[in-house]
Amino acid sequence: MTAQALQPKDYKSVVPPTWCAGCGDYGVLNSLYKAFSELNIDYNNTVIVSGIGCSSRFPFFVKTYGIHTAHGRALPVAMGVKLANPELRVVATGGDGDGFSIGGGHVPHICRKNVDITYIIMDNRIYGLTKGQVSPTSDMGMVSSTTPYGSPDRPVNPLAFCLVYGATFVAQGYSGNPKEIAALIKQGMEHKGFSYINLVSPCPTFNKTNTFQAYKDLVEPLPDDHDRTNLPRAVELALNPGGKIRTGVYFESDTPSYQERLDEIKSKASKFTAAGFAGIVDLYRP
Amino acid sequence: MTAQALQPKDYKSVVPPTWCAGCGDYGVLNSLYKAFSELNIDYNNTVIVSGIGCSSRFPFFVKTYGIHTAHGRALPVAMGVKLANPELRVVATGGDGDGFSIGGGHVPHICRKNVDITYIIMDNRIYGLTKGQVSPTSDMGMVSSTTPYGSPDRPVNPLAFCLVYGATFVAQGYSGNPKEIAALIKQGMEHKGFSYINLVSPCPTFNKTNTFQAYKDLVEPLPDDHDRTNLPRAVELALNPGGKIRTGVYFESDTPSYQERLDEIKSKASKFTAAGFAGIVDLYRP
Amino acid sequence: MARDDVIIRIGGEGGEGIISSGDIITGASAKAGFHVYTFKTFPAEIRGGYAMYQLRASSKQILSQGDGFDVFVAFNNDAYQVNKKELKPGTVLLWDGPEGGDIQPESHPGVISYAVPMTRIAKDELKAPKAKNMVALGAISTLFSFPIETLKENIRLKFGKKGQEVVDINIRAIDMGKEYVEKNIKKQDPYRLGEPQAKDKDVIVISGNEAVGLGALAAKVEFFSAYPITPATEIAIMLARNLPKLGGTLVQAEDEIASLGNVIGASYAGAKSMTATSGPGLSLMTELLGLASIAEIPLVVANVQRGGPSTGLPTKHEQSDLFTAVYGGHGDMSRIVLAVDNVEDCFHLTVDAFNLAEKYQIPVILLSDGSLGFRTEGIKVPDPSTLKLIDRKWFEPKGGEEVYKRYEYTKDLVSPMSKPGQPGGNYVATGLEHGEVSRPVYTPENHTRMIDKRFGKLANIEDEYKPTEREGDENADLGIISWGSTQGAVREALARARADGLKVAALYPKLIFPLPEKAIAKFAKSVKKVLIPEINKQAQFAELVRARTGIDSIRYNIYGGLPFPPGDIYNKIKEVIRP
Amino acid sequence: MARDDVIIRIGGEGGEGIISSGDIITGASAKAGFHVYTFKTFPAEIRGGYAMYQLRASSKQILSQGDGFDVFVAFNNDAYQVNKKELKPGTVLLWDGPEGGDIQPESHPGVISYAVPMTRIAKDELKAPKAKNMVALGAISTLFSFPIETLKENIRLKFGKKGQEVVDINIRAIDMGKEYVEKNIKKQDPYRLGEPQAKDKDVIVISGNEAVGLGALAAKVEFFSAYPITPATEIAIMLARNLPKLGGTLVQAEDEIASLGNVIGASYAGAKSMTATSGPGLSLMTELLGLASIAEIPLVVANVQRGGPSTGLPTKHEQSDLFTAVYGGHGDMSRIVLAVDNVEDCFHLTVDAFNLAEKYQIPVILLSDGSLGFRTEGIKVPDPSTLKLIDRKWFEPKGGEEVYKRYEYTKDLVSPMSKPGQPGGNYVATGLEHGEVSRPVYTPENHTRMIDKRFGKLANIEDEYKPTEREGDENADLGIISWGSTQGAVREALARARADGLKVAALYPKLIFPLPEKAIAKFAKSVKKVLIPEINKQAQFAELVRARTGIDSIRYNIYGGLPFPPGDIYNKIKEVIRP
Ligand SMILES: Cc1ncc(C[n+]2csc(CCOP(=O)(O)OP(=O)(O)O)c2C)c(N)n1
Ligand SMILES: Cc1ncc(C[n+]2csc(CCOP(=O)(O)OP(=O)(O)O)c2C)c(N)n1
Ligand code: SF4
Ligand code: SF4
Ligand SMILES: [Mg+2]
Ligand SMILES: [Mg+2]
Repeated sequence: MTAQALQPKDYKSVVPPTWCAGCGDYGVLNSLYKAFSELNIDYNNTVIVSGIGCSSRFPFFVKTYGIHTAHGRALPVAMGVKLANPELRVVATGGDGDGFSIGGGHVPHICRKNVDITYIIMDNRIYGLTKGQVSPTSDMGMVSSTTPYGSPDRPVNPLAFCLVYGATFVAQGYSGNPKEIAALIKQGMEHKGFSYINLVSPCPTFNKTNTFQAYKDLVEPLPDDHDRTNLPRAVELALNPGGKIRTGVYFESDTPSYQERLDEIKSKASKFTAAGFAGIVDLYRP
Repeated sequence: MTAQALQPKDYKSVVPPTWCAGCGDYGVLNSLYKAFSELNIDYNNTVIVSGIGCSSRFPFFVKTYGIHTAHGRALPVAMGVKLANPELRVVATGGDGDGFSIGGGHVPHICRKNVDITYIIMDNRIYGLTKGQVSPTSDMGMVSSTTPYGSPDRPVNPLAFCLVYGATFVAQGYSGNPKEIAALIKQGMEHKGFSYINLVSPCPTFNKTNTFQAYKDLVEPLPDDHDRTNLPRAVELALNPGGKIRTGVYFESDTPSYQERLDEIKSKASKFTAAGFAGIVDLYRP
Repeated sequence: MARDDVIIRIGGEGGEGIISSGDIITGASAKAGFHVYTFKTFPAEIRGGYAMYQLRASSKQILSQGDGFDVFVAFNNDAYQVNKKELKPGTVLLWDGPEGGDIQPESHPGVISYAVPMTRIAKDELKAPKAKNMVALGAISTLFSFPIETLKENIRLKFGKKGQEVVDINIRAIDMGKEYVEKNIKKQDPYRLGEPQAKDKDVIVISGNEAVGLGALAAKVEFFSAYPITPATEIAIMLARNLPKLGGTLVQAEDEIASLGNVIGASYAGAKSMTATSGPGLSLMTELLGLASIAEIPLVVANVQRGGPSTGLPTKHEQSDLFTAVYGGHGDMSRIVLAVDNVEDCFHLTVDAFNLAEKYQIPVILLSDGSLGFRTEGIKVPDPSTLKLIDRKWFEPKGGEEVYKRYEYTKDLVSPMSKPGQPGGNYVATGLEHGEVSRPVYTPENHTRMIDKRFGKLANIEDEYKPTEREGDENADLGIISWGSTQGAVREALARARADGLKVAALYPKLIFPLPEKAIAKFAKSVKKVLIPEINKQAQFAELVRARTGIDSIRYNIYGGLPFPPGDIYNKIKEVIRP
Repeated sequence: MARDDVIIRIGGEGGEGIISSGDIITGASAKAGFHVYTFKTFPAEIRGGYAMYQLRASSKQILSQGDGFDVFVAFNNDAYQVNKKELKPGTVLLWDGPEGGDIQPESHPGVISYAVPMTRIAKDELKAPKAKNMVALGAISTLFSFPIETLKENIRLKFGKKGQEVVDINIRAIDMGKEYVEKNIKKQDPYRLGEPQAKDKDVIVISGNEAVGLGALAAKVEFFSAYPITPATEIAIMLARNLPKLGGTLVQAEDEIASLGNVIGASYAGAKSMTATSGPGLSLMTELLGLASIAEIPLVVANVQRGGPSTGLPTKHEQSDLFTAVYGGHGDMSRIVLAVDNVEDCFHLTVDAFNLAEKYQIPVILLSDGSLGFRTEGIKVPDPSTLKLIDRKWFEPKGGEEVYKRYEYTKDLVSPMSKPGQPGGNYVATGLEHGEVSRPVYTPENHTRMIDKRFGKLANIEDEYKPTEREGDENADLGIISWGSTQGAVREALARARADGLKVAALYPKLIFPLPEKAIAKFAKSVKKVLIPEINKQAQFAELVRARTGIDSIRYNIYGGLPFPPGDIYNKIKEVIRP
């Protein structure tokens, strides 16, 4: 790694993004380049892990290591990477469907374990890659190819979920405000433990309701005096009073990361044997 | 069905419970018999669906219809039963592992859909059937066969989860207080939409920490003045201030059930064709 | 001599309206009485990447997508580059030029080249760059005698609700394509559609996926739950629109495991139930399929195969899920597997799938594939009154005090199933091994007996269901066994080979598992050699045939994400018979 | 004549200490220098239901659990009822009576019956009802010459940390069992262990599951993630205790999908990684196995088979996951499947599994089974210095500007893999079809080429790894091919049949897929007939053999949740050779 500071463009891979013109994910990608450069992150020492979806193509566009896994499985794979080599920086990226529909069962567990990775969701309230079906964050009543008479489901609330799951850093940003996103990604990357960043990122191709235009009047920053150590208050705000989309850091806490706890286990365990493998074999002598 | 009121014993099946002596699940089973008899529930018109685990053996012990599915899949199967025949009463039962580890991805979705079933979890903070490994509700530091040096995971909080998932009825009971459980099951069964009942139900065989003895001083009723329509407050209490285990109804709301929304869709859809199948075929005429 | 059988391939960038314009000209042609057969590929990305639509049309019957193309319509240089090596003498290159587009064709000796400046016309003259595809349709129709009036009629119908302006632009685009051709191009090729047959009122143009949905409706499906996945999503889309009209329930589940769980519950409750997915989803369903198998719960899983393994080639064609459909899942797990051959089959075999599921109380996997799922054909309007629907063997309580034996050992090994709600039929379905009364039983005798039941109930399926079709010569030098959508290419190759005087026969099994061993053995005996062409690496069907019957075959496998061209199979026939 | 080979079966209620007392006498016997071989079954419920522990011991070598039992120790009436039909003339019934217990034995002509009032002694004399099992051990040891002093030594070691009182009660219980026998029972049976061999210091007593864990540690596993499931949990338990001692990481994941996901990530990051599960978990892992296969990520999945399908018979034995191990998963998915034969094999094949995974960059499924997983044997202490460990072919950047080709087409088709952290080796692993540079590529040529690579890299595995073992006569009348833990019974039956003068041979393949076709064909040629005994309905291995080689076999299948008794195979051999 060169000692010189890296520019955002230095994080660009040779693969050009395959997203539609106007896709909100471009803003996220550029913000990530920016955040990485501001932290002068070593791209050789970073792994971006994703599932399947438009947003999950992310790793291909960044000059880091990466894994484009299966639909919904970004988090378990990302966790494996981090635990096998804690020196690596690990980021997981994906969509609302990938993260909170098929992958929804994994989120609580990485949160409660507090594995030190940053999870970035690009929430477009739609399944983009499969061409426009309702996603778990879609509004009730939304018309899509599989809900021609309107969706009968109430949307999930990823922010509130991650808060009660025990995530130790929870933030929200908006693709129309890439500077803030870059700042949030930076904070998330510097946070010790699991950080969740929910990004509102419109899909102009298949979601004609939740557009940049429509979000304009809905997005606002969290109150200035928001106390990011107050979990119940963070949940209350995440439950979305007044239908506003509030951006910023909802919650942050200083909690030992999973790695710290695993290290403790290893040091406890190592007291039980001095002889390594041979000592283990001895346990089975009759 | 006879017109005469049914007694608790009338709900007993011929299969004797296979649980260990002292298992908390006996209390739950008896409370359910009692609740059913007080509601004079028609056992021929009721289906109990479970996953796999000690607690998931439940359906075999009740004289209703039942499905003992695969590990973690009680909810999707229960939902299928209910939607295919809304006349049936459907109850899902299971353990903490079944519900919040392998099955955890299904809970948010049945909650947000508000499918009209009652979900009863017997939380013993351990995997009973597989002989004592930590479960998602186990305390951090718990020693079990797979965590000989203590569990590195913080526990999940099923109550808080279901609250932010949008469950429209959320309650907690304690196996040491079967009368209250019976009352909660009754209310859950009468609630329209998805009701979640978390039952603290010790496993004396494999969990030597969270015993009836240990719970004695921890369990207390929700404050008398608790407002069950206040979601943020319910979450706050579920987040367990002071380490107490509070029993009672945390939250209840009157929200259209999934069936009502599906019926709306059917009535909308039926406006589009008068001719039934033939009308659908006509859509494909070139 | 005029050629009344034209294969037109349109290639361009995903998002340029290739697919929608293809659908329009296909519909119009069918409406005018032509036979049509389409083939499409999309990029796996939403945007960027190569998209292709191929239409074969004729006034006579068509069996496959054909060999290569007769006419290639190049929308852009990428598409030209991908297809240029297939430009053979006698084929036509219709390209976006000479100005406005980005193509600079090389010289292709013997290829007939027509330049139509579609981009320029759409952009500069129409001020509607998106209408480029309609300019192309106008040119194509004019050059090869496609029914331009019906085309316009359909455009009016299709765009009507978007307003007169949109209709007008598109109609004008078509006319300008037509005029440009009439003024500037001298036809040098033989491709010209003949007189269409008397318009058959009873034709619909429908894709394989939609036909599966229609089949399910005809079979009276009551419950459907699925999770979107390419190339199966259209089954859900079709049913989302139509199932509620008939009172049924459709759920978009949180994942494939949940969708199969929903279906199991619904079927237990008494409803005819189904899900649809593709390879990755089928893999996720493996565990719950075992539950349905041991608990003897009828249900249908339509699996629309795509290129594998893993995410693989999500928008491409492959026949590589046979192994997992037949053998996937832990334990000795009984199931039925069917494979569809063509669009009409998609309808009928879906009906059969429900019938077999209900009859044998078992999960039925219906194997379709991406190219069949997406392609449209004109098929006869299905008449539901001619279909025989099989209902489950229901348990009717006799009112005594007897315990209900859900898994009673009956003569045909299918046990009467109780529908929840009725007194006297209470039972707990379970994935644990159970006795005749549905309770866990762990004795060796019981496990043996119950496994024998679950496989034994299928023992006569080959006789009870006519799962194969034979065509061709009686004592042939070569017999082809072809499963799934490779059939069309085989039929066409067979006809050509027999016209050449070669003695060839073919067998088309619709039932893949349990394998129709008697029919296959009989067929193999009746021919000198057996050839099994299929689109996968591992010769999955040929291996199954050898595993079940010991019959050896010549294997012919391709696996590039594309269907078989009939010419390749024809060549293989010749090569095998006269080496 | 004294019989120095005793099979003792202890049967009672789950929870009565059957299993723990069995483990104690087994350990003591091994420590004293005897050969031991155990077999256990548990009820699927925690409590209630029948539990059984069987110990075969001898001063000579033992190959299988044997036929039935020589001595049946009945703890209660249920157990007596289950086993009474196996009481044959010459066998011993040692039962809890004549007072205190609930057994009332019928008359069994020729059976030697000893009554020891274990319950009464424990309850009334010792005031420690739980010590019943120790009373039984005292009686057993006295009757059949088990090493009672070593037994006491081990009880002191085992219960020492529970306090002197507990030790004393248990020792007294043993003595009282001994005294009761000495005072009241006249030995009438021939079973008496001989002189143990000179104590071999290099023996450990270990279960199949623990041996898998030990093998993983010897192979230098660095990461393990699993979800508990019977009968595989003991692998995780063993590693949970020991892996952190060596600096490795163990995770209990939220489900099997997550555990395999963890393993994939860890292996990508460069760690030797593994998971362990049983059928239902393997089914859930199917999709992600495809990702590991296409992305060429080395990993090991130990699958401890149990009775299927679905939840099936979770605590029973079956060999019925072969089909899904070999064929499960959508698409053409390459993988390696190994099967373990005995406890020593569990150790060595786990090492092989890691070696093969790392060498070929592929997922390796190691098939074990419930009876092997639970049973303990005395095996030689493994010496890690004699093991050859294979490391991954790592990519070492040369420092140029070249793009790293993760899937480079090398001569052996295995491509150097880059470890994240190093400059110049950046790449994105993906489940999409990709080129040599790991980016999505959708062309037919590339897909064909990459599928060929993923299967082609295994083309020589049979030569590179010696995956079969042959024993028996050269030109035999019958050749048995036996996979997995059926081997022990086959070895013993073979020895008996050959002692009778029958000409029999056997082949034991450790590699199941890719099938060692050459060795099997050679073996089949060397014998007149082939017999394949296996514990499943569908003759899964025999079908695989016929699919891959065309070789027909006589099939011998049982599926009752129990392993083969060697006598049954011996009888089958006779029946086939001399019908
Ligand atoms: C097991 C499985 N099921 C379904 C799919 C199909 N699929 C691919 S992406 C996707 C949803 C994408 O939505 P989201 O995660 O919100 O990402 P987006 O495209 O909107 O960015 C689905 C359903 C799949 N690839 N694998
Ligand atoms: C797919 C799958 N994985 C694992 C198992 C093994 N298993 C059975 S029950 C169980 C956990 C039971 O714990 P819980 O749900 O808390 O129920 P309890 O026994 O404590 O009542 C596990 C891991 C299984 N049956 N299927
Ligand atoms: S479909 Fe939507 S989410 Fe996907 S690339 Fe296009 S705009 Fe973005
Ligand atoms: S093991 Fe625990 S949960 Fe299971 S039956 Fe026994 S006491 Fe109850
Ligand atoms: Mg999305
Ligand atoms: Mg539990």
